[in-house]
Amino acid sequence: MLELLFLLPMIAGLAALFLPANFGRGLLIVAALFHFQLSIMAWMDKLPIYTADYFAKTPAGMLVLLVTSFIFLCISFYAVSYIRESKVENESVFVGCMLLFLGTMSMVTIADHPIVLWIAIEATTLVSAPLIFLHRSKEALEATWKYVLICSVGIALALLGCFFITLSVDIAEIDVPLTFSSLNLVAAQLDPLWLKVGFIFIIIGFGTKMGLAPMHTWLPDAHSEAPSPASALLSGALLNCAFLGVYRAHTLMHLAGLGDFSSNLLIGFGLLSMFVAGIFILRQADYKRMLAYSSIENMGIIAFGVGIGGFALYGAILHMIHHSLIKSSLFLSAGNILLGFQTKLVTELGCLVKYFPKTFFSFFAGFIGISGLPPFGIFISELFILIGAFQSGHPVFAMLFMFALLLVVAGAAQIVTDISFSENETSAIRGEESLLRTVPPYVLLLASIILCIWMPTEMYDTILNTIKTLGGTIHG
Amino acid sequence: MINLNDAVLVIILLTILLSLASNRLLSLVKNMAIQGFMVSLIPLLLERHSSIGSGGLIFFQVMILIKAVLIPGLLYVALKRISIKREIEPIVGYHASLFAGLVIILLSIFITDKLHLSVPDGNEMLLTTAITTMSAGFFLMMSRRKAITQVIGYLMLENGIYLVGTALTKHSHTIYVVEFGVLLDLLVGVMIMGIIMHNINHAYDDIDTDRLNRLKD
Amino acid sequence: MESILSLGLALLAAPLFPGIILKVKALFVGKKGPPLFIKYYTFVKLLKKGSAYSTSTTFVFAAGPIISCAGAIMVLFFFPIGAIAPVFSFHGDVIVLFYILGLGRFFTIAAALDTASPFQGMGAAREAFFGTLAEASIFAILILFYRMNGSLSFADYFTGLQPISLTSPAGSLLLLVIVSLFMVLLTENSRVPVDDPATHLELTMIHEVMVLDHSGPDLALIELGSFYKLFFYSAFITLMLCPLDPARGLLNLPLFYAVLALVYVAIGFIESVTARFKMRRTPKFILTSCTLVFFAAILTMGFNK
Amino acid sequence: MNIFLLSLCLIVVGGSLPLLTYRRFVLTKFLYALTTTIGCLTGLFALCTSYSHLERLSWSWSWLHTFSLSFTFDSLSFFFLLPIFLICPLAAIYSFHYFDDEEKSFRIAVNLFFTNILIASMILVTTAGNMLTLALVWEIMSVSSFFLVIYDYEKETSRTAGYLYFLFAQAGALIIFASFAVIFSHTASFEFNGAATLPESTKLLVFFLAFIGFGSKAGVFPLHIWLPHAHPAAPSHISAIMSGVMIKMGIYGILRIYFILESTNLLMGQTILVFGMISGVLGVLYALGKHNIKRLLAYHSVENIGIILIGAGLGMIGLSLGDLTMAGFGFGGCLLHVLNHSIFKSLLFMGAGTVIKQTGTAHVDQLGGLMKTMPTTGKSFLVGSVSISGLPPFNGFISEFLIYFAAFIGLQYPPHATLLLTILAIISLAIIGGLASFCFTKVVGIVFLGEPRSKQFTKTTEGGLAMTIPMVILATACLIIGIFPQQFIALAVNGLRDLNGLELLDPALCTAIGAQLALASRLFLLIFVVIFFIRKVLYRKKEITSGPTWGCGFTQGTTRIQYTGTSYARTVVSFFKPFVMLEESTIRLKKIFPGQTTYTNQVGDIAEAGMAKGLTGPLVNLLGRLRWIQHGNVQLYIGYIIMAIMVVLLTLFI
Repeated sequence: MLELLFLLPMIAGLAALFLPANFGRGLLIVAALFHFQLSIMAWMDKLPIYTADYFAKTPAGMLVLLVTSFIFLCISFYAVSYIRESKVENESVFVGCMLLFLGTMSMVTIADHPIVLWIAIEATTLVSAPLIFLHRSKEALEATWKYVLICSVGIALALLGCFFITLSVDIAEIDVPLTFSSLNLVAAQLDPLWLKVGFIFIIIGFGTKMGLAPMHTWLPDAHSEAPSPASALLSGALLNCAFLGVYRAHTLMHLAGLGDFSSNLLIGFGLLSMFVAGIFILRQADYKRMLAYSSIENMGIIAFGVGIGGFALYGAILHMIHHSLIKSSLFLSAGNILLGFQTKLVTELGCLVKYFPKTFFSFFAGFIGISGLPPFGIFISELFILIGAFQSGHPVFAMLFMFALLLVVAGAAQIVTDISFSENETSAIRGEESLLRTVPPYVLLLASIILCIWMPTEMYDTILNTIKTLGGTIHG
Repeated sequence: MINLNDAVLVIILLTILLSLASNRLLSLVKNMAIQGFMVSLIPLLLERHSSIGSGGLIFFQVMILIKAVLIPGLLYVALKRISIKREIEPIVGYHASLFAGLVIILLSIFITDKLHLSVPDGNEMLLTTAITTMSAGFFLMMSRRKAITQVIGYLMLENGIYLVGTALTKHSHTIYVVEFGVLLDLLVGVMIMGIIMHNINHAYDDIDTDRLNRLKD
Repeated sequence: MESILSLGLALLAAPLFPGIILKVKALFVGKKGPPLFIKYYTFVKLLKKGSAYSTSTTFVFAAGPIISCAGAIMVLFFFPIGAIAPVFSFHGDVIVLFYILGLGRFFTIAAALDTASPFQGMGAAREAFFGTLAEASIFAILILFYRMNGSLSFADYFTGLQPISLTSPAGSLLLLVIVSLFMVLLTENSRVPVDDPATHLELTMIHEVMVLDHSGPDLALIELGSFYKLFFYSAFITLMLCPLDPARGLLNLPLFYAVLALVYVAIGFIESVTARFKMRRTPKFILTSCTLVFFAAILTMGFNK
Repeated sequence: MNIFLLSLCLIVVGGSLPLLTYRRFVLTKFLYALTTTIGCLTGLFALCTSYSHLERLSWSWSWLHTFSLSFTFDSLSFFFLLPIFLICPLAAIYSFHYFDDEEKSFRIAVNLFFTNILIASMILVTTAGNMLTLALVWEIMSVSSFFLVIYDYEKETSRTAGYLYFLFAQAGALIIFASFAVIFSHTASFEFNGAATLPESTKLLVFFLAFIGFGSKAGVFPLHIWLPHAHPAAPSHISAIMSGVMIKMGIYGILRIYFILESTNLLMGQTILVFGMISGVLGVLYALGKHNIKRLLAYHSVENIGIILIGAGLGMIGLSLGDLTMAGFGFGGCLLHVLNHSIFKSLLFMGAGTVIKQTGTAHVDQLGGLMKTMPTTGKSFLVGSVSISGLPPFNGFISEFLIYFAAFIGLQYPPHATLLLTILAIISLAIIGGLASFCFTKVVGIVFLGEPRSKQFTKTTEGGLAMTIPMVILATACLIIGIFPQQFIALAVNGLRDLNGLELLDPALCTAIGAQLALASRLFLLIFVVIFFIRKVLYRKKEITSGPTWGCGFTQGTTRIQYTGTSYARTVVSFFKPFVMLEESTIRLKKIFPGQTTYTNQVGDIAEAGMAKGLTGPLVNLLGRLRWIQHGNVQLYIGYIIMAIMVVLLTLFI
């Protein structure tokens, strides 16, 4: 049954909370493997749904699910090694929350009822908060507080948005089950005003979680203070889930004939996020924060692409997948750097290429990937978004988009070259580069390369199905 | 005969004004308990909800339990542990806050009026209260320094949203399982906030959010 | 055959004319002056001598004189001396020839730098700078000529259907060109007022200082090259001043050489009545020539069509 | 076609081999040089054999289900493949002795790997059959060359260079993508052949976007800023490839876009011409003022790109005016100069590399007298210098001549703007030529001639055989093209065969001039040889003595008394002052018996300074001010959320 996707990791997570630490590590990997298998099965239509009122299998959700599951699998291996080396006190809490986190995220991907979706997204906030607080430093405490408070406030607004959408159903006096899939069918009859208001609150609400500016403020703090495996999950998987919420609402708006309104909002927030990210990536002193801002930028790109629609929509979906893979790889590499040098400040480290060549390789390759260069997939997705922007008659937006991209690349390139090559006197604490910590980033990057060269037909069809509802196309 | 419904709403508005004016954290928590209780009562008093099944009754009991007892209780415990009694030096002073509260109420009435929306049964008063509650929640969060006041602000926001939900939507959509999930999230949320607050107090000997100012660019 | 004859005559006669300059200058200061054939005498004297080479130099030092002399000779192969069809000619040869002269300059400069002498370096820098500016003037002249008769070879300029001369339709513009070309002549051949080899102060010389270290036959080659170069520029001016009918063949030569001698006299005159410019003024001098021609070239925009 | 693929495979494999065998250092280098050379020669062979039936050469793969990666050949790609296949193997051989630090063997292996990726991607760029393919291989080219630039990453300058290069490559690529996007938005296809149907104004937009994008790679002023940083930073044979071949890909892109647009708008040609003139003159001016030999050469690349663009611009103007002869000469000269520049510029970079490697310094004013200790390098460098100065009888002259010719033909057309531009083109070509020979007399004269300016350079030795042989080959090539110009002009004109609008061009019109040029070159050589022998005869039985240079009365001159490159170039540089930011520092002489004095100058690049002052500086400043957004206060953050709601709601109700 499809519900197993979230039940299994949740049960495993609850169990891990009470099991001795040593069991937890094994459980983490086993659960991750099982979950990946379940995701594959879900893709192969082997899992029937029992609670169709609340859950459904949608192409967009399936994509996010697969990516999440794959990333989690890679991270789980990394996490085991990470726990061992960074002396986590509360190991069972860590493992348990990781699994619960996976469970809630899986729940997001298959949720069909707006409020269930809301519950799941709010739940991700709550179960990931302990992850951020894992190292119990003052900074971590502050980051957690901001994360929980701002995300909760934001998401509360999304709940309001869900109520407004319900109201629009009521006013139109239609009697359908309150699920996205059934609402989509009657979208044209819904009350447009309340739908718009609802969308506004949903994009602000889920946008907070997704990291759209100006609601992004928690993100750099949380992503940089969290332990690296958790950062990787936050950036690579959680943001997508929040995006899924916005995406669902946008689909509804599109079908209701209000696509222009929601598109403009998405474009606006997308560009704003990209610029805000650009401001802070330039001359950023902390490389994990740099990565966090880069996530904001990429979420902006995705929002922009979805807003543009058409050809760019295909690009945006591709971008979501590749960004998850590459960004989580980057955060894992950043974790390796942190373990090796014990500092997050760019000025205090250097010559990564000499001290940790393997980490350097994955980190630099990730940077190349995130900057939109081949052979990584972001190259193609950004190209398509750009083309889409021109095609849909938004040359000004396209120019702004290009400018923002450049701004971010300029900032990131500076930091990455500094970390990788600049000579540094304060010599490093030479940790070992353990295999378990270096391989997962490679695997993630490799996945992006492979997807850029060869995409499985099933995935291609799913992407096409995803964008079809929004009028996306890949034929100009 | 007094419209029971309106009376409850007036009480809610009163609690809002009280919490804006109060500097004692303990009385704030008590206020929240009253507000939670009243908010939970509203759906029962609405006419169109008259035909509530047994599932519904149980749900409302649980709701009152969580909103009026468990959450304030949690806050109370947290407050006892951190042994801080009053909010000193808020960002916006108490008299100003009270005044702001009145302005918020006026604005809410104005917005409700302006929207001239087809709220079912003409429950404008309910909508006004809801908007006021939400706005006041935001106001509390922005104008106070203590972490616990911000949690209370968040709860107030949540109460307001809940009022909107009950005020505006038809009951037929309300599936208790779903709403129960929302409540559960709220509860766990407050619990986690309480734990973090405890840790903040532990780390800084205070729960002043001004101290939480290290992470910035 | 006529072409080869006239070329041979020119090759032989070229060293004669600088003698005229010396004579004119001497007459101006009231002296008798050296014999007209003085340049031949010195040439032969130089050929008889041996050479002393600096230990700093390499093969480049020896290559400089050869290349600059070969370049100057090459130009005469293509030049219609006395409006007699040259030995070789093709559309575009002017560009080649001025670049060949440039090659000569390149190697002269390189040879100068090869000696490791500070003065030669200084002279080389000036030569290169002024040469560049003069090149711009020359190409401006070529533009003007192309606008006037659509050709790019010396032969066509003076022996074609529409020869360029003061009497041609746009001839008035040629006055500007003649002045300008005369200025270029003075620059390129290191005459007063641009350069004065006779000052005997190395700091103020341009061309002369560059060849200080050459001696014997090498110096003879340099001298020979400079005779031909001067001959070429003067002949260029001569043909503009006095149009000759190509059909008359060798009969043109007396008139041609007579006018040519006048050009040399003019050089001698200028050299006698002016002093050398300050080094700073020289670029302005050359730029003036460039501006003149450029102005003329712009004026042709009105003339055609 | 199969042979062609084979060569591509060989190149990639040859590049990957070092990654496996880097522990056996010499073997690695040997294998690498061998496979790369064989690979390139195979490619050359494939080119030669398929020369007559190019149209059959094309293949494509489906990519990501809907798109296709296609590669096709036409005469233009054929011509641009030539320099790749000619220069790259020589650079590979050169690297055999250039890389001799065994401790860095892995880094060298990585460098070799990316070199071959660069070669392969350049081959693919020239053959890319649609826009998507071009975008992809273009980016691969940028990435691989980026790694080559930061080879010496320990040096701050290398990192800065790499950073700048990366930024410019990215910006350029984005703008190129934008131009593709504009095409795509009209034709809904990535194929090149639909672009001709665009409306005229859109064509202009596409062309200008593409010009900016490709131009930044080519190093067009003012987008050349990365170039003088990147070339000195990279190893010398990499500079040779980058400057000799890679920046030509920018030219290729501009030409390709121009020809697929099939536009006859005069504005395009005029723009290209103007930028060509600016790049040419300013490039050579800045080169004059530079003291680092590789940076100087890099600015000469800007200059030569200027010349190439002047050719291309004249060709475009010719095409717009319907004058095929002018177009033929313009484009022909442009293409031939592409080939010529790749030959002499890589020769010069290799020469500079040898000098730097053997002496350890790149500063012109510290060197001197190397001709005696490094004769082969010196002579090849001399040949390269004469060629790059555009002097006969070497190759640079031939292409410049064609461009002159095109410009002169352009003189007869009435539109005043065009006429004025062609006049200016001729004048600037003349000035460029003059200044270039000025600059190279400086390099040759100061570095190779005279006496060593420092004792330590008296005992330098010639570089290894693998370094000298490529230079000799290239020097010979310079001369061969100069003496046999017909064949090469024909080759260049043939490169235009398949281009839209030039099908009717009669090659004989342009190639006829080749015979004349050949005559001129050979005549000159003949006169030279004759005089040479006469001189030999004259010196027979003569007394030849040797001694120190006559010091004009100074008797105790040291070698430091020689003129330096700085002072040599000073007058010219200060002559062009507003365009050249000359910063001088000197100690004025005050007393009657003055003590020691010094003079140094720095020549600033107005584009670089302008960008820093007008764009990046204010931008960074502004962005810095905006950083307070992330203030750290939760209250403020919540305020942002409220603000966002209010603003968005307002947009709804207004």
